[in-house]
Amino acid sequence: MKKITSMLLAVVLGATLLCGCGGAADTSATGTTDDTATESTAADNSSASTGATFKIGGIGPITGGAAVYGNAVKNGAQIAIDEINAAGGINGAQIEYKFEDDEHDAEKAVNAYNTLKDWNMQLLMGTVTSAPCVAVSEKTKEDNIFQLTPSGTSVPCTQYDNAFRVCFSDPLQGTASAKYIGMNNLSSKLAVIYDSSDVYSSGIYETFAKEAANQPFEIVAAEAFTADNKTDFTTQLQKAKDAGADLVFLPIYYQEATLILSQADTMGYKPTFFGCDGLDGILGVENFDNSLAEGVMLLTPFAADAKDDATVNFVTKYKEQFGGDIPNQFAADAYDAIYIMKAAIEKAGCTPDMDASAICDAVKGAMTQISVDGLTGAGMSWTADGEVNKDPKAVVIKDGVYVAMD
Amino acid sequence: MKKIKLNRDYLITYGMVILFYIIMTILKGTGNLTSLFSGLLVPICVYSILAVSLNLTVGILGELSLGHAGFMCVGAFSSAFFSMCMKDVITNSFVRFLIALLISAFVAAFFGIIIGIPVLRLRGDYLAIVTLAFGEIIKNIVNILYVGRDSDGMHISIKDSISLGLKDDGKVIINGAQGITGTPHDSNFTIGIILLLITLFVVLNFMHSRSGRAVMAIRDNRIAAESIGINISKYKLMAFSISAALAGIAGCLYAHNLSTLNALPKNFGYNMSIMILVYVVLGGIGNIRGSIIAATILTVLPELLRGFSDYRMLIYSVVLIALMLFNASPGAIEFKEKYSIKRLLSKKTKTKEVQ
Amino acid sequence: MSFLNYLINGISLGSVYAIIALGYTMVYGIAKMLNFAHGDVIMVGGFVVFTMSTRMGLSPVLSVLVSIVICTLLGMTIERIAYKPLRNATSLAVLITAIGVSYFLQNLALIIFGSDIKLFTSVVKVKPLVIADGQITITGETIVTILACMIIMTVLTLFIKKTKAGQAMLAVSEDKGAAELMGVNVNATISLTFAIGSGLAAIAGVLLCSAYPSLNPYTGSMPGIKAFVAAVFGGIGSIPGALIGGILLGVIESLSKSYISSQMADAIVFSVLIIVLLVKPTGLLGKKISEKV
Amino acid sequence: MALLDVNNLGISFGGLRAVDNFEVHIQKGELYGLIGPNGAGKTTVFNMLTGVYKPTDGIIKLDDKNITGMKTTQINQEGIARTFQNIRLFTKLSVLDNVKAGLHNDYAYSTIAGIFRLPKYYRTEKAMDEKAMELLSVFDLDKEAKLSAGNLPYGKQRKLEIARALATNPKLLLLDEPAAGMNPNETKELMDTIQLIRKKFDMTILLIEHDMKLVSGICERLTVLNFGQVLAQGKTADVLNDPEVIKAYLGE
Repeated sequence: MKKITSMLLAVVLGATLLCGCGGAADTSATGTTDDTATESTAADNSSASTGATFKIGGIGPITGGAAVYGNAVKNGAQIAIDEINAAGGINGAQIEYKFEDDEHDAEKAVNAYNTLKDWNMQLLMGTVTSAPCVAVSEKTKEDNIFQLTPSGTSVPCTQYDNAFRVCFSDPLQGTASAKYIGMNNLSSKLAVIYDSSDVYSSGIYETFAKEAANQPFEIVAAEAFTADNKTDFTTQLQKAKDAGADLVFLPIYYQEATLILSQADTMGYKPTFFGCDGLDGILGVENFDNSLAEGVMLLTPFAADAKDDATVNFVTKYKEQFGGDIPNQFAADAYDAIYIMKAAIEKAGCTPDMDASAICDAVKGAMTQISVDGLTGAGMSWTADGEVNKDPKAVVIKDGVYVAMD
Repeated sequence: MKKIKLNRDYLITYGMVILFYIIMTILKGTGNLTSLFSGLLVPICVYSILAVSLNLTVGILGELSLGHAGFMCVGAFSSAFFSMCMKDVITNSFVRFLIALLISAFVAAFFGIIIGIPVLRLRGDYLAIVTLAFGEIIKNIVNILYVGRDSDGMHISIKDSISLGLKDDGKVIINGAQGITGTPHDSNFTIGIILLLITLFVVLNFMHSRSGRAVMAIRDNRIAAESIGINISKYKLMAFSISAALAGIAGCLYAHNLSTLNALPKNFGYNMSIMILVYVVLGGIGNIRGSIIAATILTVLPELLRGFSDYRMLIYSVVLIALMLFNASPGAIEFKEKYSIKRLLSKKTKTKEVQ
Repeated sequence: MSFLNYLINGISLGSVYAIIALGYTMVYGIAKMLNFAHGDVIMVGGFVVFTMSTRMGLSPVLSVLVSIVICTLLGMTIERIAYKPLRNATSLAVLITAIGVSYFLQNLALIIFGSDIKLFTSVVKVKPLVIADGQITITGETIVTILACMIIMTVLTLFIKKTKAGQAMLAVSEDKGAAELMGVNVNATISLTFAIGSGLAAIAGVLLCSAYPSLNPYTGSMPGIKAFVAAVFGGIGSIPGALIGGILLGVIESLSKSYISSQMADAIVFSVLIIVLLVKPTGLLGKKISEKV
Repeated sequence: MALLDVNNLGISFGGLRAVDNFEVHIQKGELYGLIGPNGAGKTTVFNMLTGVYKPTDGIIKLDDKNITGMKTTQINQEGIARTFQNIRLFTKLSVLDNVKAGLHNDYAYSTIAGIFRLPKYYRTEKAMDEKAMELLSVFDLDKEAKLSAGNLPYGKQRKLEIARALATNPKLLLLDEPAAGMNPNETKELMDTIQLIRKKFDMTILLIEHDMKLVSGICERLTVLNFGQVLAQGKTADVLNDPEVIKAYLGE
């Protein structure tokens, strides 16, 4: 048995070394098959060595419990890249795109990042979730590679000057939500249900609670759940109900929110539900009874059923290409991320033959100068510390569609 | 005669690790190693140490533990916490890491002793479930643990960071689910290999010493071991806490390889404990060298399968089942014995090996 | 009044754990293996019903029946391919392949159904029980789940006591070798055990998804682990133990969420488990194993 | 003064009185037999003597020291070693290591010395090896020292178990049906070995046996147990001719 295992090891090692020595030819072949598999229109006659393409890598969970977010980002970015390539690319150069799985784990994310580095990635769109994003930002800083996360909300995601984000940071969302609720007098007694094992959710909750001290309402119940304990919310809801909360703040993702809404309905508890961008996507859940979401308010920069051309175009393409799924805000963030990269590259005047580090230096300077109209905000601009300036939009769900609140 | 054989067996294991180190260092030095693989070197060490240390519990002590990741978690958080506190005080990264290492080992060993108490009372699957429960408790508590520091000293809370009541100069070090961010990157491949060698040294020497013999005697027959005057509790607890301490060391290595440390189900949950168990079982229960080989293969394998994109983990699971069937099923073992390379070369007939 | 509500919430949750635990304990009791893939068979059961009834619009009853058949076949196939070759290997080896199977089912479902959740339409059409002027509601799902638990428990017990196949199972669980000598077809018996266990998983899947209607490829894994804990809690291998363990687990979880800390609910549940096992090392209803010297 | 003094020993399991009012007095150097039909409580007596079961009443004195209620491990350290009816070897350890495990308490060094291979480790291990080989050669097992214990043939496993028990350097050796499952030749050989160790180690032995031939051949005195009670006690020849014993044993 030892013999067999050692032989296996030898084979594995051999294979890895081959990959290492094989160099560009081998890895670009992988990239090509990947592209055709996702029906990309990327011109694959160009090769890495001639430098005629921009290589953009993406990282996020496409397997495991958080797969839904990674897949949305992967697909959303794909649409933007297809569009850009069809329209002639960035500065005349096509984009090559490769997305790697990180299983929502910091260590795997670093592995994914290294894989992309071996592929000679020039810019990184990712990672999707916060904890892995922080680990990867350490590496991009080290290698000086430009990083734009579509949805890494925690503060340290953009702690270095080469990292930017498309979404709002956790503190921003928490504070904005508290202010919004206070300003509009939506509630005097409110409850929070959040995921204490999730960086995003606990991050928003914290800043929300901090800001709540300055607001005219009182948090009467702050109830948590964990990733391992998210089927039954009746107890948390019961406590909120018993405490007399007339509004429940849900800084969580829509997956759990669907359960909370339906369980509250069964209990006959009908407060106002208020959420952040994580709630977006709730109307797209297959077989979800949209009437349950009636009256839910959320602060989100993106609404899949907005009627502007850009959104309609994106949603239609997304549905066509990815089996009828309605894109959520992650997909929109990723779509925007690619266009933001395009804008920044064009502004900086980068060419595909520049190496990643040179592109990074140029693009990070350009980031603070550009202004981009995207699906998740008009006139988005960036500060040097990586944060985006855009207006959170408050919407309320009425008759199964988002309606702007102001 | 036996002694010679034993030493040779040792040497092969140490030699394998050192050879791996030399090859990788040369490849890295000459620029022939992919970034992916060079990034995997430290994780390989981490998982090898974990596998070897769990093998001490599963293979040598003969108890099933499904909470090994819990010890890793404890070691990772305690050492990262120390490093964060001392980042500015101890600037020599080697000294800092060394102390962090000792802390992780001691804290994990301490938890090993606490968890050891049920180990003394329970057996088999009941023990397995208690260790699993322990791992989940650790993960749950770490996720709601907030520790901050300001000029008044340490503040601890299990609610949220606001209730820490930090002053303006305060800094949150362990921030609940957001964990510890900014752990210094104090570990590298060389340190990893040294720690792996130390682990091997400890485990192999322990196995072939008086205490190790006592532990294996307990494993083979508890009642007989008692009848010849072996103190069951003492040796069970000893093996369990050494195993925990080594897992703590692995956690320290893990924490200082990544700048961010969160207790997610993926890295410190029962999934990870089970994964470590997979390394041990696949490598052969009680077979230390096998643990290292299996840990290496299974760490590298999912990365090599990246080319398969969406089908990656599906293929991985199939390979896992196939490897297991090939390695452990009686039919396959017979087949292998019939056609083993040793047998084909027919230098000598295979005798049952004695550890 | 709120205490009653928390208690009822706990019982609802517990009844779902119990029904999953029944399958776990049954397979464990007879095949002596921890079938970590059990939770994922539950997920498959849920997806089959979802596809049949929600996507294809077939009647719920038919969907549930088909789901039971598919899960039964799936269980037997898994047993044949992944577990049977390891019949005489160490029990840990089987545990590992079970984990492999669990990964396989999850990732297969991921590829077929995608990662986004699907909302499951409850197949339970029983009206909720409303007491005390609407202050307390017991959902139809809870009523059905508890009833199903009772029925399954009774039928299983009768099956094992009264039928030849059941007696064969009992014999295999006591001593595989001796059973074989007595003319029991051990392979067929274990196969049958998996078939029944997986059929129960399908029922559990339907009830789990009816009570907590979100469905994704990982739906089964955590309830599976919790149910396993419940089975151990009640004394693994004991059929009434699974029921009691499941319900107690749910109640403890709900009460600790409501009266101690919702953040620490998991830690509390698991701590209670450890304490119970320290006091009663083989669970609440487990048989005391004494080694003969 | 007797080496082993047992008075009024009794144990109940639930309501069942398994052994009642058992007494035995074994002199140093004696080879004593404990016989009785199946289920008479012989092994239960052994289990009480070695601390596996805690007696409900009675006193066990070894060398005038009260050892009643002590744990198995302690009792072994006080000087009682035993073998088991159903052999209990450390099957995955080598034959040599089985014996060395028996030397555990007399040849001690710390775990630290073991892990760091301090000089004490080498010294003690060497002494252990020598002592163990010496014991093994008494039982003619020295050639199998490196085999794993589980691979030994049945007869040799029995012997190894005795060797392991002797390695703990006991004052009193308890043998639980050492000849069970052996053919007449093996039994003969075993009788010789038992005699040999008695002489060589100046050992006091208490033996449970079914095989009348073995008992009458080597034991000086006997106690007969029936339904948990002492039926007869005394010189071997007298006891075996006691009509009560014959009745109980042969069932007429």
